[in-house]
Amino acid sequence: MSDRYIRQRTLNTFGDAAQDKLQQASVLVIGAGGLGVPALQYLNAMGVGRLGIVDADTVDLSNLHRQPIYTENDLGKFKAEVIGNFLKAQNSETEKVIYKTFLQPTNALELISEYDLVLDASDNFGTRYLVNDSCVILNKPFIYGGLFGFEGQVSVFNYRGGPTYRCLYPEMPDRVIADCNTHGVLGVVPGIIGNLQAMEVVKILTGIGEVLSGKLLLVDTLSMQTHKMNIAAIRENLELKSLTKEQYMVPCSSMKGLDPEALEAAAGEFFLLDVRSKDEFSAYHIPGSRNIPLDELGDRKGEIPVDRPVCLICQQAIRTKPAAAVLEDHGVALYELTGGLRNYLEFIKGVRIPDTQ
Amino acid sequence: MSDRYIRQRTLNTFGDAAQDKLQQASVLVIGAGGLGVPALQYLNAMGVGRLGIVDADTVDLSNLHRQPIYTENDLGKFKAEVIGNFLKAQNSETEKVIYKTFLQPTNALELISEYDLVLDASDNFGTRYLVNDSCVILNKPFIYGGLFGFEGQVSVFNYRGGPTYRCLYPEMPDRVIADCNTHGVLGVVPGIIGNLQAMEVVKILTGIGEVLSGKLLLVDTLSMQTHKMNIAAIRENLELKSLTKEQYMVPCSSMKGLDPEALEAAAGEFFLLDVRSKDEFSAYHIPGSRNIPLDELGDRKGEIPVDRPVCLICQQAIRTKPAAAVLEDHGVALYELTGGLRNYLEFIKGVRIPDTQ
Amino acid sequence: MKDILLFGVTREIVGGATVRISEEEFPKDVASLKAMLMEKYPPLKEIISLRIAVNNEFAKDELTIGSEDEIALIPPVSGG
Amino acid sequence: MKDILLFGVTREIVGGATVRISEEEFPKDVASLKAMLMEKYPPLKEIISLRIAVNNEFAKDELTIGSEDEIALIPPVSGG
Repeated sequence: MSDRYIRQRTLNTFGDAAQDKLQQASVLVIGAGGLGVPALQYLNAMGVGRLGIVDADTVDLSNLHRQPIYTENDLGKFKAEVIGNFLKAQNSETEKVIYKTFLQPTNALELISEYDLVLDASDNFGTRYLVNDSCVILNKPFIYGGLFGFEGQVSVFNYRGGPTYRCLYPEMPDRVIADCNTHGVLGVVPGIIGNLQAMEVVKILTGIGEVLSGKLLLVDTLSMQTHKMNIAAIRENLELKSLTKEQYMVPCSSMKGLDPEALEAAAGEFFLLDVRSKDEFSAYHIPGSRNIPLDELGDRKGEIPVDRPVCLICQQAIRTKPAAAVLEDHGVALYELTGGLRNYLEFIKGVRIPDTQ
Repeated sequence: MSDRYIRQRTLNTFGDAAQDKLQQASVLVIGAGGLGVPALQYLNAMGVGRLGIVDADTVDLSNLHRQPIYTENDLGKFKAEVIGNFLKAQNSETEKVIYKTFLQPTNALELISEYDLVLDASDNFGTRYLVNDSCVILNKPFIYGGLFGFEGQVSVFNYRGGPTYRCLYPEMPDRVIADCNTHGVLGVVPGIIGNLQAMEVVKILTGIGEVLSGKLLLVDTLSMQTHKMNIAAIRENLELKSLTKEQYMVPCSSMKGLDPEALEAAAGEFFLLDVRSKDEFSAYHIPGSRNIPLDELGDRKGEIPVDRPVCLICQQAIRTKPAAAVLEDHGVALYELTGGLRNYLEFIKGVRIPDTQ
Repeated sequence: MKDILLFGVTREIVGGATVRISEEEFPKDVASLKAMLMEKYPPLKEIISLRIAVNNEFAKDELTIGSEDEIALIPPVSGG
Repeated sequence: MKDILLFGVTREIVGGATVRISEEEFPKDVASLKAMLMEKYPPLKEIISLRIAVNNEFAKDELTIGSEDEIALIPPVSGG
């Protein structure tokens, strides 16, 4: 395998020394979507020694136009797993670590502490502020990328005393700025921005070039103009010592359906949460499922783990909707058993059970 | 499949009209390497109706760091085929056309005439001038991308009377500028430049934004500075009517080995050229192979087709080397049967034949 | 006349890539520029953390400006 | 003192991202700038189609220049 990186090793001002630094480094990529896909493809190909991939989401048809590593065969599969497997086939010399979870206040510090730096490829403000605050606490630099329409933003925050994301945008925006997947985006724009983020990773890890610390790079792809704006560091933002009580908004994910077949195939991946009454649960339930009746759910959220997606179960997939609303801020990906247990039992037994709802 | 492009259809100033224009368009991508891989991934994902892929090269280990759609399992396979198959799985709604050939003076006009525009993702000056001249003759715009170390260049040439590549660089450079794969390149740099080329394709096809016609975009990834330089059109360069007699240099490719197993699996893909003597050929040859003895090769080159790669065959893979030198300017990808016919016969029959060389 | 550069959602609010301000009405500092634009385009008021850059530096409200300065409105963006 | 921007192989030939020319020795047109640089850095002579941009416009040899102009050396690049 001696000549995999030969074109980087022969590059002036890069060479063996920089290649070895990449090999010894570890990068945590938050989000395997529009920005994460290209960044992961190139970081892996260039030889970053250990890549962590944090994403609890599954591949949806509407992702394919801008996340072009996922194929039509991958619909419904976990993004982190699909891209993780691809990256392993692409470069067996480096380590890939898959986290099928969203970044949350409960896991952020632990996850990030195991990596040299973070590439923020998330798609919502809650995660961005959580990445920022966690990186400040742990003293790790992170590479920020953001998108709006045909424009992108790139910067490196918390690098050697430089400014943080809060020095740029002090307060978390609310609903006026389109969050999550509501806004349009041309497929190749995250490709450009995600690759610029990967370039900043290489600069930090190897010491080549000028790191975009203290600068916000604005890219307007329609005019192909770039601007660099200077950001001043604000000392108090660098002195954060713990995650604030402020509520970090939950990642973008509306509840998705799992049909009985998909649930059978992947039951172990989910926390199976049955929200029917105790009596209904006693009469029949899916083996391995846990019961918290809908009316107790608000008080008993703490019993629900946040390290894997939750599949909500009820009789006819009606009570799963208010249950999802209650769990909206729990920071986990939510699924529901499509058609409820009625549909499930028909699938596994050909039995039609009476409607008790 | 209604919501595959929903995020593009909902994008202001894009919408259904632009999406439909992409669907009706055709783009020929010359080269499936560092620039071609990202451009193809995104053009396909965004929904360009027909994509042609021109590349006679096979995947080499030293390609993987900057062509991150190819995996370790693809080593030795034809790039155009590997990426073509991936693109089909990624988007079954659009057409992919695979050309396992290099662009040559003999095929350029025919190939390009079937597409709306060309994305030049080649890696050598000969092909760049050939793309330019062919596009001028056929009145097609083409999107240029070039790389040097950590820098890239992007422009759109021959677009609505705008300048051509010859208006920027009038004469073909010779050996001083490193050509082919001799220079180093950091993996993600072609990723950035190839995506910027794909963005220009979208602008031309849909009418959004400002096309980089008459401008050379310079991107320095080390400082993340961009510059745009104005290029003036020179009328005589736009009036070219046929490919000049000037020798377009051949694409970059040194001879690669094909082991007997790989040859068996893909014999139909190659022109099998046996360079042994007539007598040796009469005594035994691989079915379907053609004989031109090494000492006649210079005079009889014209008998060798240029629409597919050539696999050179001799007894022990010794005479293939001078044969390759003779064919260097023939414009086809060259392979040799590894270990020659001796090795091949051992493989297919377990027979060891005597050395007649 | 002076063109203020717009980015992100401010382009959609204003309906273009720039907004033009005449010499006479040009405000004296960043705070009055903000106030003026928010009055003209009320949805701008709703943007928490809307930043203004003057000559490629993010500026505080009290910074004095003139029509010779390069000014840009840069809101947060969330997409990824 | 004036810094001329370098791109592509000219950076390797000169050994940096810019080359500095003093006011006194500043040439009067593009042709004399080329001649001066090629004398200082002979490998530049070997670059066929080396282009010079003045104030973001590719310039002809006869263009008059001064030390207030932004000048860049832009050679062809082949990689892909």
